[in-house]
Amino acid sequence: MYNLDLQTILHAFEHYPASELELSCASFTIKIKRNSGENLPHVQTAEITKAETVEHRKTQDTSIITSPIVGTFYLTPAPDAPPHVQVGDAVDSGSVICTIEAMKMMNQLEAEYPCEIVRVLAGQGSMVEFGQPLFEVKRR
Amino acid sequence: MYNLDLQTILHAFEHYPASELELSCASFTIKIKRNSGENLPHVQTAEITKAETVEHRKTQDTSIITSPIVGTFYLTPAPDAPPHVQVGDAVDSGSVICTIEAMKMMNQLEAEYPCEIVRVLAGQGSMVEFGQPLFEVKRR
Amino acid sequence: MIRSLLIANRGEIAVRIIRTCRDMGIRSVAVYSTVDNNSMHVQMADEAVCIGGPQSAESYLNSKNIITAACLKRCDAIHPGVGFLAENAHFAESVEKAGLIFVGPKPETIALLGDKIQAKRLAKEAQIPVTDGNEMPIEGVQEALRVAQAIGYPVILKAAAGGGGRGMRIVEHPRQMAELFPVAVREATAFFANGSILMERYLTKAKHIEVQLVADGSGSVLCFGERDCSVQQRHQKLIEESPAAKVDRTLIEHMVQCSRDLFSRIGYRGAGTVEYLVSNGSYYFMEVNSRLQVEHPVSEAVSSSDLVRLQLLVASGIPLSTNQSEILLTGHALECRINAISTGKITRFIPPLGPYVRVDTHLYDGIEVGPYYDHLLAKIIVHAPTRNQSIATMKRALQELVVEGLSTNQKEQLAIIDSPQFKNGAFDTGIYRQTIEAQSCKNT
Amino acid sequence: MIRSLLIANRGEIAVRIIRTCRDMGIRSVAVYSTVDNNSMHVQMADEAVCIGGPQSAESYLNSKNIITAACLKRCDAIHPGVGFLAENAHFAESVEKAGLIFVGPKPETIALLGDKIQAKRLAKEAQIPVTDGNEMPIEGVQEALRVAQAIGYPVILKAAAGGGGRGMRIVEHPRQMAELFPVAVREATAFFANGSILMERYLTKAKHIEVQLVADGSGSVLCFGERDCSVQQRHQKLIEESPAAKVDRTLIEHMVQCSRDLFSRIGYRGAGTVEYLVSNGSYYFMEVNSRLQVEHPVSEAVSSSDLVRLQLLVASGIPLSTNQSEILLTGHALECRINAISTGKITRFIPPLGPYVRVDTHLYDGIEVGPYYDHLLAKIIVHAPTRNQSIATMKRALQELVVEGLSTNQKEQLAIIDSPQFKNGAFDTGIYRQTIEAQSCKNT
Repeated sequence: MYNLDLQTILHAFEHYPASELELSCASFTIKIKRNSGENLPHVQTAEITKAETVEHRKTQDTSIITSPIVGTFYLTPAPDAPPHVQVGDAVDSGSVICTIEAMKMMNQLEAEYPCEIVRVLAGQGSMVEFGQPLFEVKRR
Repeated sequence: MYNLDLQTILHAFEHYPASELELSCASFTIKIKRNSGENLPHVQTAEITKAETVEHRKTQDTSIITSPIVGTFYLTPAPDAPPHVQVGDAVDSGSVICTIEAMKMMNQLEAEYPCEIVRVLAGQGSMVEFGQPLFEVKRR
Repeated sequence: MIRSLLIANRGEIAVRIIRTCRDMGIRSVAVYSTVDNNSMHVQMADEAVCIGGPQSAESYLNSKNIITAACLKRCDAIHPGVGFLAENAHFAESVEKAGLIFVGPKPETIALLGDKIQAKRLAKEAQIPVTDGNEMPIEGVQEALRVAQAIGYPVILKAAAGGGGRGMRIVEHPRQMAELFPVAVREATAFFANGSILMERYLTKAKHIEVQLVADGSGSVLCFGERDCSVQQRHQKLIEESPAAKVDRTLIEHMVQCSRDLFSRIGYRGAGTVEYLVSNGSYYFMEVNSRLQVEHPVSEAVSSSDLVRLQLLVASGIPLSTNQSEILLTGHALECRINAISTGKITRFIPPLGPYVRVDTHLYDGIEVGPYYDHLLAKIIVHAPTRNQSIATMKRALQELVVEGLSTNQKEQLAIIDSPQFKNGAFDTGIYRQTIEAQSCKNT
Repeated sequence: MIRSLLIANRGEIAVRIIRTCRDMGIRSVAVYSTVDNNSMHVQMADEAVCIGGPQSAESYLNSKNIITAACLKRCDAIHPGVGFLAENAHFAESVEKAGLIFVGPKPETIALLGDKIQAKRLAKEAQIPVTDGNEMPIEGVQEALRVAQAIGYPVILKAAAGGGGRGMRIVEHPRQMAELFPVAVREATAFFANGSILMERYLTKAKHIEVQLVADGSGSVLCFGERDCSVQQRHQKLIEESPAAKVDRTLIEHMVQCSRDLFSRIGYRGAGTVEYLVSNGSYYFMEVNSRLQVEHPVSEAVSSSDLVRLQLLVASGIPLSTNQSEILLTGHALECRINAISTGKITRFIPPLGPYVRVDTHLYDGIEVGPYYDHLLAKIIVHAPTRNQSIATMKRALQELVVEGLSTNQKEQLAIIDSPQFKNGAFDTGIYRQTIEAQSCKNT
């Protein structure tokens, strides 16, 4: 949870189909509900997590997006759903790029800056630890 | 006891007023007696020891004579006697330069080569250990 | 039986737990923060998971990442070590909810004993002498003054939810109350998110004596002797010993009996310690530490046992197979904590070795000791036939120890061990002030 | 009481003796050869004296320089350690003649027990079972054949004046005698300046069991348990344990009683060991080691005592104040000897630490291990409640140990400790061959 402000969170929530959002970090806790009946399957609660960018394993002009938590890495939001992103995709700041499951909670990881996915570094369904490289990206 | 041969020992014994000599080392034991009634006071048995020369603490063109045994260092052969050598003395190879007492035995140390005494490095009556510098000398 | 254990801690205690895992053939999984990636516990464990950044809140207190790591690494249990989450009932509960074994007491036991006012009430019910004090949280300075008047000065203010010397204030005179009471409330709120304050009579000439127990939660409560932990600097223990010196053995036996009764009464499970103050031939209940303690090797030495092993057996649901009569306490043991008093990179570390000496540490040449965590570098434990021999051996060990690259309290520890006050044995919790601080004053 | 002690040895045993000196407040004086000037024992002792060149004969066997150093350094006693001059009656006598205390048995005791034929005769007189063999030195091959015929093959030839496996030859068939007997005589002459040869029946399936004693020479003989030293490579001990596994306790009690009787009978003073072979439910006297042994920490561990301390007390003329009934033997102890199998400079040394582990060593980063002396680098001793736990802890310790810069037998030790034969406990002196040599054959 790095440098998240209220506007960023509300903005993200607005652009994402979740009906409720609860977010806790060392300095604050926030709960947001949408006034509509829509619900996401397979997700009990959603946490929006901004990826920390570590200059790690980077080649030439690419950057590495690492995991901010310990969990199971999924490229897809749900078993049968299409992947959040694919190699070659251009993603905007705030776009969800993967899901990391931890303690039965699905945590959606957002891109912190506009970028293009160059490589996926973690395997679908594999365990990832804190700081583990997930994506190699090229800043746009 | 370094590189002692019988001739060296007999030669040394001849030039020294001891009446008996008993010498033991790893490779041999030798006992010599002189057929005369003369006796040295304060010396029960005498051992002739050839000094090992270690290039140690030497300044410019001087050499160091070190102690080949553990014992008490004496410049004099007996309490009231004049010293074996003094600074400035020129000594010949085989000349006795000091006495080292060990287990009530007086061991006379001989110069291994002709030299001049530059400095005495051990104190009268002080303990010396194996390899301890005793004299700084200048080879002649 | 536990087959795979996640150790939710770092430093010497993580290393120490991994050693017992190896002895028992249990797979060990370490967790670490990004600054600990070269730590000894990471190197020694069978596997290791990075759980967050340097700040404890991000890593060693990050229960979610820890529990997720345990689940994903297919562990069946989590050992919290000492400190961090070891006495956190909420964490223990989360661990159990995730289907894992928490190596420690039941969450409700931790919660119960974590509240000092409740714990004291419990002790009173079990007929254990307690110091005079309030039974309900004190509301404001006026009530504090009234209670203190009834108890008699000096009094000590403690965070009801706290421990480890934080939030404690000694009030010697009513005129200090208006200033110190709000400070205690503020500190208690800041550290423990709970401003409840407990007030007790402050015993000035007291020894800190604690009783080491292990219970299986199904009837068996074993005692591994007592420890005297009176050598403290600002309520932080520095030296511990067993058996206690210059304390009446009958008194100790009573304390042991009280402690065992208390644990039986609450169905305690796991390793735990009951802490007392001993003053003027009487003892007073202080608190229960519902976890392993830093100084546990002292009791391991005198009882020739491995308390972590027992923790793991009990946590696996295996009842204690030993009888109290089989626990032979022999000789005398001492522990000195070697603390860092600066940060730095260890350039040379040589532990003391040889007869009677045990060392628990995570140090090695080249490791960086940073500012983020506990300053404990090593524990030196000696066990010899008599107290005098223990002291002599500890002195030898402290003289042998080499820690270069940062400053430690090694010399201070040597000064205490070698002081007439310590050797005499009749010291109280003022000994640090009497030996070290008095010395520093003289030197300046 | 001894106040200043010269230690006439080097390596781990010198370090170990210095540690006890420190514990007892005794000033220690080390001696060293020119290649040992950076040795740990030199650094740890209060003072140190260089006594000669690298060859043992010039330094550690140079009794004159050693005794002179002791006199000039105002020592009142000399501890010979193990090896070098430890079992040299002539040295002990010279020490006493110089007015110093020799920390060991009386010179005449050492001389008596140093002659294996005499020692065996003594054992027989004390009703201790001995293996069949000659009672007089054997003169030539013909007599050897005749004696062997009477005893029955296989037989073992030993130097009557020797020890440490040197000069030993096993003769399995008469046709080997003509070749092996002269070899034994030659080796005995070379090593011990005494060509007398002792012949005994060679027990093929035997355990090497020894009894550790300390006597004060004035009536008190204490036993510190037995040790099983059957894990040997070419008659050199590698692993020792106490108590012995899979040996009838009644048999052990008999051996202990015999040993104590023997020591009483000869008025033994100091620490000493009676060695036996145990085969087929019977025990046979082998020899007495009239000195401290390398493996003494095993007995220290199970008896929670310091045998060097007792040596120094007894040598000071202080009668043993302990009764046999006060020596409680607890748990199980193991020792592994870590030997160098090449020379080199130690680039990295990390001793195993933690619960149940003791390490005796003279290693440190940067020290040179040369070709001149004994190849013993470190002894790892563990003491745990049960044999299984000891084995597990030893395995852990061997895995933790790091010695870089030269080759050691660490992996070999681990292989033995971890072998089914060792774990089972019912092994004999053939175990090294069965585990290691068999393994090497398989691998090639």
